[in-house]
Amino acid sequence: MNIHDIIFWILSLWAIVCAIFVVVSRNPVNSVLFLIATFFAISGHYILMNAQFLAIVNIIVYAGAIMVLFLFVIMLMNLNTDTEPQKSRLVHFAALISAGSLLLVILSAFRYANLTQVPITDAGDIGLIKVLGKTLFEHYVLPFELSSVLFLAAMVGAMVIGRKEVVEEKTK
Amino acid sequence: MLLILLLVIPLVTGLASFAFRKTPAVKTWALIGALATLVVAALSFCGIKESIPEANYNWLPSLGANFSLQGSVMALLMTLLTAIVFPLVFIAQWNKDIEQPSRFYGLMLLAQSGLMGVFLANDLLLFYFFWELALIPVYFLAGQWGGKDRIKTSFKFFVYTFLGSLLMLAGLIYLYIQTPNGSFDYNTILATGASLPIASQGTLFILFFIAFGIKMPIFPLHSWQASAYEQTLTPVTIVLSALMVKMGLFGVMKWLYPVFPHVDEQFYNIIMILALIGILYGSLLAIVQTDIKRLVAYSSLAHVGLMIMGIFAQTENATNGVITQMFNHGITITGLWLVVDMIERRYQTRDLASLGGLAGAAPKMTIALVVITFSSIALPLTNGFVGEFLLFLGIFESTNPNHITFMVLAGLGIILGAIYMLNMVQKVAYGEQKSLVIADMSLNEKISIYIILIVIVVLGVYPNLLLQVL
Amino acid sequence: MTQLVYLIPLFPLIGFLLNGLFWKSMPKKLAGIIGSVAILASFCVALGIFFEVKSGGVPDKGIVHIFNFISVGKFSVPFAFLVDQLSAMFLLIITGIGFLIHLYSTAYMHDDAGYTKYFAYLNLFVFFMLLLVLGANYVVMFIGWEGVGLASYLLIGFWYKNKEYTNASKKAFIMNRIGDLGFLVGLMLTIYNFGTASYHEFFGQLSGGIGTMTDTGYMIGTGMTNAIAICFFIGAMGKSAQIPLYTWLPDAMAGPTPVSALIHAATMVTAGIYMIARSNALFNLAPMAQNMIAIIGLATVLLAASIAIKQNDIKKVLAYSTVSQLGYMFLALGVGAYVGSLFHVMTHAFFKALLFLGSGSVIHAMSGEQDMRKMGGLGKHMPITKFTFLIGCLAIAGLPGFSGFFSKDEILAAAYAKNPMYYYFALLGALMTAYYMFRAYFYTFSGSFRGTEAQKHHLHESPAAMTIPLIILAVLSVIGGYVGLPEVIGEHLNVGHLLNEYLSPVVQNFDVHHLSHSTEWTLMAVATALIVIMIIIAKAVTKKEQFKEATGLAKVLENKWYIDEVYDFLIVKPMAWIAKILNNVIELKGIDAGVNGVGQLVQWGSTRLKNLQSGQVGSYLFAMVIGIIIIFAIGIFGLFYA
Amino acid sequence: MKPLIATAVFAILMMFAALTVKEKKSLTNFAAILMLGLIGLNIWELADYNHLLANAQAAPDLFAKMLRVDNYALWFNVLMTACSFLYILLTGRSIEKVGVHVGEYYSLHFFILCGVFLLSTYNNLLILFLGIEILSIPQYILAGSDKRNLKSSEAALKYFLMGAFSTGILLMGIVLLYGAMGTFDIHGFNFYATGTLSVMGIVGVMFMLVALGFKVSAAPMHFWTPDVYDGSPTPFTAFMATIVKVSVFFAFMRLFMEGFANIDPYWKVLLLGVITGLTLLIGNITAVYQQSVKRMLAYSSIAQAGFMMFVVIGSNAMAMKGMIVYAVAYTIATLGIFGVLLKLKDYTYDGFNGLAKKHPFLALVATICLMSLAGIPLTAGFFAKWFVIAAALEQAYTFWLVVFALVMAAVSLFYYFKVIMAMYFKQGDPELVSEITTLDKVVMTVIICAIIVFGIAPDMLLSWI
Amino acid sequence: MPIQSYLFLSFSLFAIGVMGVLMRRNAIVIFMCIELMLNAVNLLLVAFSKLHGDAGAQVFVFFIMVVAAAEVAVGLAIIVMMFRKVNSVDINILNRLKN
Repeated sequence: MNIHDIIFWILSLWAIVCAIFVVVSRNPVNSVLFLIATFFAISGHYILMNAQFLAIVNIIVYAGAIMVLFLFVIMLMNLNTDTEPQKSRLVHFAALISAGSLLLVILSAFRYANLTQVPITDAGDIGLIKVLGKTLFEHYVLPFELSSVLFLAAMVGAMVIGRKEVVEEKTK
Repeated sequence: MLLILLLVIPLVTGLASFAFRKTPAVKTWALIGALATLVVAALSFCGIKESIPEANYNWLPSLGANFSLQGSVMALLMTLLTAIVFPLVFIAQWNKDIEQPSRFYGLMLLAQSGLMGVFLANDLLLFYFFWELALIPVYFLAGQWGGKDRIKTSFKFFVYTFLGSLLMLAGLIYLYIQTPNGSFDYNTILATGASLPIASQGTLFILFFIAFGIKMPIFPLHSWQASAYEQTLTPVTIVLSALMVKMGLFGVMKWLYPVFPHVDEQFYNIIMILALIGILYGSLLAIVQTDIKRLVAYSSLAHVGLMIMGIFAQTENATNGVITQMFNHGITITGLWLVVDMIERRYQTRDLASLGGLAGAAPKMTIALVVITFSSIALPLTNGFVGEFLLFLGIFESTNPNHITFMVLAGLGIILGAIYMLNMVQKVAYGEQKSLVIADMSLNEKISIYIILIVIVVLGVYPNLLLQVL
Repeated sequence: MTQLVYLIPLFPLIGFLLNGLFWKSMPKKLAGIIGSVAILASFCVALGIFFEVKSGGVPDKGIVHIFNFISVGKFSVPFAFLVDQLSAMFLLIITGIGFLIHLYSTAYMHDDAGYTKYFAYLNLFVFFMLLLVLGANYVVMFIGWEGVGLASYLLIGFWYKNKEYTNASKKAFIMNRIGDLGFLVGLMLTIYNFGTASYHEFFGQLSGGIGTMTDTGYMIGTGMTNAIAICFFIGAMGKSAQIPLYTWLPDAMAGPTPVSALIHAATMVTAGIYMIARSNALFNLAPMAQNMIAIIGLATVLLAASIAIKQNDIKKVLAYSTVSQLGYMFLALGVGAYVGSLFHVMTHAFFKALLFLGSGSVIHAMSGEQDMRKMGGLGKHMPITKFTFLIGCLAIAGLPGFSGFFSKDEILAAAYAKNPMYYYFALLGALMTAYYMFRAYFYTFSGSFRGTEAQKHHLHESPAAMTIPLIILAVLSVIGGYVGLPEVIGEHLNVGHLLNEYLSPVVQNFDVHHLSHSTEWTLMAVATALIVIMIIIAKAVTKKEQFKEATGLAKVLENKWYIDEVYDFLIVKPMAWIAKILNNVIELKGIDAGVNGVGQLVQWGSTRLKNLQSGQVGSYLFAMVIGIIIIFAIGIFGLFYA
Repeated sequence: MKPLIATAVFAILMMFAALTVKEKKSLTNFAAILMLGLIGLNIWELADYNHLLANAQAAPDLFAKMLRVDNYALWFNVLMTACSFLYILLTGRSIEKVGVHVGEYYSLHFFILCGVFLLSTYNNLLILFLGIEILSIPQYILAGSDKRNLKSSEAALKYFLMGAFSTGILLMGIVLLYGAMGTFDIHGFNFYATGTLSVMGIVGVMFMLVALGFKVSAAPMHFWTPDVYDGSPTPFTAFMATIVKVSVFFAFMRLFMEGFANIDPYWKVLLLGVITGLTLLIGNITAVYQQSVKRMLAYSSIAQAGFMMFVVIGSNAMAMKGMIVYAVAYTIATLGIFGVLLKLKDYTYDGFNGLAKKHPFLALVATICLMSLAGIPLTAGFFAKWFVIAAALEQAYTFWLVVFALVMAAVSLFYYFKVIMAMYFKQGDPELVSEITTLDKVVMTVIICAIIVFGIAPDMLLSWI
Repeated sequence: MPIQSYLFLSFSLFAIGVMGVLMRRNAIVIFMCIELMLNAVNLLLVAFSKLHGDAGAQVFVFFIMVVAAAEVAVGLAIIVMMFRKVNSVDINILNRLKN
C-alpha cells in the first residue's frame, strides 16, 4: 500500500462520512457545511487523479458559489434551526434499505464484471487546463454554446419565477 | 365500379344526412340513398354469374395496402342483404318520430357503408378498417337512442367488440409482418397464413376468432348481446342482429378459416362444442325470458351457433348452408324485430306476461308474426328451412369424429326453438285481447313486412333462386 | 294423367291462397265452397290417376319432376312427385275423406267467426298432406311432414282465445318436432350413406341386400339399416302418436271436431305408417327396428285402449281409440304385414272419420258439450247419427262383415304367425276396443238424457251437409273391408286379396307366414265371440249410469296412467328448472357478472392504483426508487440467468 | 443548424418583445409569426439537406459529430414545429391569461424547441444531456408560472425535485456507458467489443432507461406526470404532454436504435417489456378512476407513452415510421382535446355533459380527437398504434406484450368514451370560459381534418423519410 | 488505484445521495443530496477519464457543473417561491395534487 492508496482511502472515508452527515444532520446549515466538506474530499480525489483544473473548479464553483447560494437561501428563510419535521423512523429505515438495495443491486452486477485488473493509467496531462481548453473549444464548442442557451433559459426562468407578479399584488 | 358505388352511396348520403334539418326531408333522402344502394346491390348481384367484380386502387403503397374490393358470391349476397335491410327498416320507421333524425339517418347510412366495406374488402387492412367503421356509428346509434340503460349497455357492447377487434389487430399485424414483402393482399395473406408454423397459426387463429366470435356472438362471448338488443332502438337492433352478426360469420368464412388452414383440428372441435353449447344454452335461456326482445336475442344466439358449427364442419353442404342461412336469417330476424317493434309500440311493454290477444286485435300483424316465427324455426317452404337443412346435412357429413352427436344435439335446437318461439306466439298473439286499441299495421309497416314475407315464402318454396349462384 | 299430378296439391293450395289472402272480403258461403270444391277437384284428379295407376300405365316409373328444390354443389334434391299404387291409394283416402269432411264442415262450422280462416287452414293441411304422400324423395316428404304439423298446430289452436287449446296446439307441434328430429337424423343418415334422398335410388341401392356397397362406397350393414330405420320410426312415433310421443293426440282434440276426424284420425296420423310402408325395402333389412316397431305398436295398443276405457269425454275416447288403432298398424308393420297395415289405415280412415264426425254431430247437437256423462238417449233425437255411429262402432270393434273385421283380422293373423304372444296381447286390445267403443255408444245414444233442460230442448238431428258424409262414410265402413278378403274367405268366392294385388308392385308383405286354414278360422271365431261378449258387458255396465268417483286402477286409467304428469315431472319441469338456473346463475351471475366483473375489476384496480398517487413527492420518490431497484434486479437477473 | 440557432435567437427576441410590447395579444401574434418563421427555416433546412444529398455529398459532419442530421430528424422537426404553431394558435389566448410574463413564456417555449431540435439530432450523450436539460428547465418554470395558483407551484416543485433526481440518474447512466465504451458518441457504442466492461455498459443502459423513462413518464417513473400535468397551467400542460414528450421519445428511440443497436434483444425486450407493461397498466387503469378530464389526460399520456415505448422496443425501420406517425397523431389529437378543454369552465366529466347539443362543433372535435387517442380506424391514432405495434412485432419476443397492450387499449375506452358519452348521451349545460373564435374554429378544423386525413393516408407523413 | 475502488466510492456516494433524497423532507436538503449524487457522478467521470485517457470526460464534468449551477438557480427560485406561499420548505405540505 503506497501513499497514493492511503490518501485515497482517507479521502474516501472522509467523503462518505461527510456525505452521511449531510443526510442525517438535522440542521440544514450543518448539511450545507458537510456537503462542502464532501466536495473538498472529492476535489482531493480529483487532484489525486491529476485533474487539477476540475479540482479547482469544483471548489470554486461548487463548494464556493453554489453552496453559498444554498446557505444564503437557508439563512434567508430562517431555516437554520433543526425545525424540520422528521419523517418517521420507519421511513428512515425504508430509505436506508432502499438506498442499500440500490447499491447492492448495482454492485451485484459488477460481481460478474471482473474489473479488478483494470488500473487507472498514469497518463499525465489530460487534466490540465491547456488540454481541457483545447478539447473544449475544438470538440465541445457546440455544447459550450448550448450551455449558454441553457443559462439564458435558466435566467429567464428564475426571473419569471422569482419576480412578484404585479397584477397579483394589485388584485389583492 | 358498382362495388365502389356500394360503398360511396351510403357514405355520401349518410354524410349529407347530417346537414338536413327537417325530419321529412332527411327521411326521404335517406330512403332514396338506401334504395339507390339496393338498386346497385341488386345489379351487381345479378351480374355475379358472369364474373366476379373487382376493384383495385392504390391506397398505402408504403404499407402494401390497397383499396381493393372483391364481390365474391358470399360478399355480394351479404351486400344484397345489407342493401335490402336498410330500406325496409327506413320504411318501417317512416311514421315514427325520432329525436335528431338527421343524426340518426346519417349514422345508419354510415353503418351501412361500413358493413358494405366489410363484406367487399379484399385487403386485410381495408377489412379491418371497415370492420371498425361499421362499429362506430352503431355505437353512437345504440348509445343515443333506446332504453334507459342504453349508455351502459351500448358501452359494454362497444368495449367488448372493440377488445375483440384489437386482439385481431395484434394477429393481423403479426401476419402482415410475416408476409414476404409486406402486403395485405388477400392472396398473399392466404399464402402467408398457410406457411406459418402450426403453433403460430393456432395463436393467430385464436386472436382472430375472438374478434369474430364476439361479433357473432359465440358462447361464452355473448353477454353483450341480450342487453344490447334489449336496450337499443329496433332499427339499431336490426343492424346489430341481422347484419353485424353476419360480419363475424363472414369474417370467419373469408379471413379466418381459409387463412389458417393447418390449425389443430382440436380448435375446430372446441369451437363446434362452444357453438353447440350456444345453441342449447341460447334456446334454454330463450324459453325462460320474459322480455320479448331478450327472447329473440337468445334465439339469435342459438341460430348463429348452428351457422358456426356449419362453418367448422368443413363440408361443402355446410358451407353453402351457412351462406344461405346467413342471408335468410338476416331477412327473418329483420322481420321478427320489425314485428316485435310494432308489438312493443302498441302495447307499450315488452313483458310477455302483459302481452296477448294480438290475433284478435291485429290479425295481419299476427299472420306476419306467425309466418316469420315459423321461418325462424325452419319450417319447410319458408326460407329458414333450406339453410338449416344444408347445415345439418353438412355437419352430419363432417369428418369430425363426433359429427353425428353434434348434429343430433344441434338438432335439439330445432325442438327447443319450437318451444320458445311458439311460447312467444302463444303469449303475444293468443288469448283474450288485453288492450282494446291495438291498431293493425300501417301502410309503411305493411310494405316492409310484406316484402319480408314475400322473400320468406319465395326463397322457401324455390330456394334454388339463391342456391344456384353459390 | 300422371303428368297432371301437380294439380292435386295445387287445387288445395289455390283454395288456401284464395281463402287466406282474401279472408276479410270473402263471403262466408263462398269460402266453404272454394274450400270444398278445391278438394273435390283434387279428388277427381286423384281418381283419374288411381285408375291409370291401377291399369299400370304410369310413365317414367311414376316420377314427375316439378322443379329443382335444392341444387347446390354435389347435392341435389328435386321437387318431384312419385305416382304409384301406394301414393294413389293415399291420394284417394286424403282427398276423398277430405272432401267429405270439408262438406261436413260447411255445416259444422257455420256459426264460427273464423269460418274462412278455417277452410284456409284445412286446405293448407290437405295441400301438405298431399305433398307428404306424393313426394318422390324423403325431402319432399319431410316438407309435407312438417307442413301437416303446422296445419295441425293452426287447427288445434283454431280457437286461439282459449289458453288450453293453444297449449294443446303447441304441445302437438313440439312433440311432432321431436319426432321430426328423428326423421331428420334418419334422412341425414340416408343421404350420408346412400348419397340420395330419392326413393327409387335409395331402394335401388338397398335391393342388393345386406353386404352390398352403396353408391357412396359404404357397405350396407344391419347396423346402418337399423339406425336409419329406427330414426325414421322415431319420426313416425311423433306423427303417428306412438309411445312415448302419443300424448299430444288426445290433447289435439281441442280443435274443431272435423279437424280431429280428418287430421287426427284419418290422414295425418297415418303418415308414419305411410312412411314406413313406403320404406319397406329399408325396414325389411332392419330386423331390430321391426321388432321394436312391433313391440312399441303393441304397447301403444294396450296402453291407449286401457286409458280409453275410463274416459268420459267422447272425443277423448275416440282419440285414445285412434292411438290404439295406430298401434295396431305399427304392430302390423313390425311383423312385416305392410299390406295389412295399409289396409287398416284405409278402413280406419273410414270408420274413425265416421265416428269422429258422428261425435261432432252429437257435440253440435249438444251445443259443444263433450262429456258423455251429460248425454244419454240421444238416439231418439238423431237417428242418422246414432245409426251411422253404431256402424262405426261395429266396424272398429271388428265384427264380421264390417271393414274393421277384415283389416284387424289380417293384422291379428300376421301377429299370430310371427309370435302368438303378439296375438294374445293384440286380441286383448281388440276386446278393450269393443268395450270402450260400445260403452261410449251406449252412454251417448241409449238410456235417458242427463244434460240440462236447455240442451235437451236444443237436441236435433244435424243438417244434411253433415249427415250425408256420415252416411257415405258408414257405407264405406261396411264395404271398405271387402277389398282385402282374407284368403280363407276369398278362395271360396274366388276373389283374391284385391288390395294386396293392387299394392304388390310397391309394397309386399315381408316374412309373413301363412297360417293353416283351421287356425285362421279358429282365431276369427274366438275373436268374434269374445268381442260380442265384451259388447254385452259394455251394455250391462252402462245400464247403471252411475258415475262414481273412480278409485284404484280405474282412477289411474281415468288419469291416463299419469303419463302427462310423469312427463311433466321428468322432462318439462327439469328443463324449465335448468333453464332458470342457466338464466339466473350461469348467465346473470356467471357470464354476465363475469364480463361486468372485468369492468368492475378495472374500476377496482383503478381505486387501488390511485392510492399510489398520494400527492406527496416523498412517496413518489420512494416508489420510483423501489421501481428502479426492481427494474435493475430484473435486468441483471435477465442478463445473467436468462 | 439554422433552426437551432433561430430558436435561441427567437427566444431572445421574445424576451425583448416582452420588454417593449405591452399588448399581450401582440406578443402572441409575434410568437406565432416567429413560429411560422421557424417552420420555414426547418423546411429550408430539410430542402438544403436534400439538396446536399442529391449532389451526392456525404452528410455533413456537424460540430465534431456532436450532431447527426438526416432527413428523418429534420422532417420530425418540421412536424413538431408545425404542431407548435398549431399549439400557439390554439392556446395563445389561454397563455395570455396565465400570468403577466407572456413574452417570457413564449421565450421559454422557444428554448424548449431548441431542446427538441437537439434531441432529434443529437449524436453525443453530452448533447443528449444538454438537450434534456434545455428542454426540462423551462418546463419546471412553465409548470410554476401560474403564481396565483398554489397547485401550479406545487407542480413546479414536484417536477423540479424529481426531474433533478432523474438528471442524476441520467448522468450516472452516461458515465457508466462512457466507462464501458470510452466515448460519448452513440455511434461508437459496441456492446460486444468492450469485453470485461460490458456489464458496466449494461448497467449504464439501465440507468439511461430509467432516466429517459422518467422524462417520457414511463412507469414506475411516472409519478410526477399526473400531478404536474394537473397542476400546471392548462396550455403548458398541453405543450408538455405533446411536443416535449414525443421529442424525448424520439431521442429515446434513437438511443436504442443507433446507440444500443447490438444489445441482446431478449434482454432488451425483457427490460423494456416490464416498463412498457407497467406503464400501460398503470396509465390505463388509473385513468379510469379520474374525475377530472385534465387529470385523465395526464394518465392517458402515460398510457400513450406505454404505446410509444414500442418504438423503443422495436428500434427498427418500422419504428421510425411509427415514431413519426405516433408523434403527429398523438400530438394533434391531444392538442385538439386540450383546445376543447381550454374552452370549458369545468374540467370534470360533468363539465362535458350535453356539450354535443350546445356546442356540436366542440363536441365533434373532442370526439374525433378522443377516438384518435383511442386508436379507432379512420383516425390518425389508428395508424399510430398500427405502426408501433408492427415495429414491436418485428422484434422477437414481443407478441404477448402487444396483446396485453391492446387489451389495455380496450381499457382506454373506459375513460376516453366517458367523455364522449357525457357529451352526446347525457344532459347538461356546459359553460364556456370564452367565445369560440373563428381562429379556434379554423385551427380545430385543421386538427380534425389532419386526424382524418392521416387516418386514411398516413403515407403523407412518411413521404419524407 | 483499481477502477472499482472508484466505482464503489462513487456508488456509495450516489446511494447516500439517494438515501438522503428519500429520507429528508426539507426541499433544500433534498436538493443538496441531489447535488451529492451529481458529484458522485463527476468523481466517476474523472476516474474514467483517467482510465480511457480522454479529456472529453473532464469537459463533460465541466458541463455537469454548469448545468448543476443552472438547475440550482431555477430550483432555489422555485423553493423560494414555495416558501413565500406556504412559509415552509417541507415537501409534505404540498399535497393538494393527488388522486
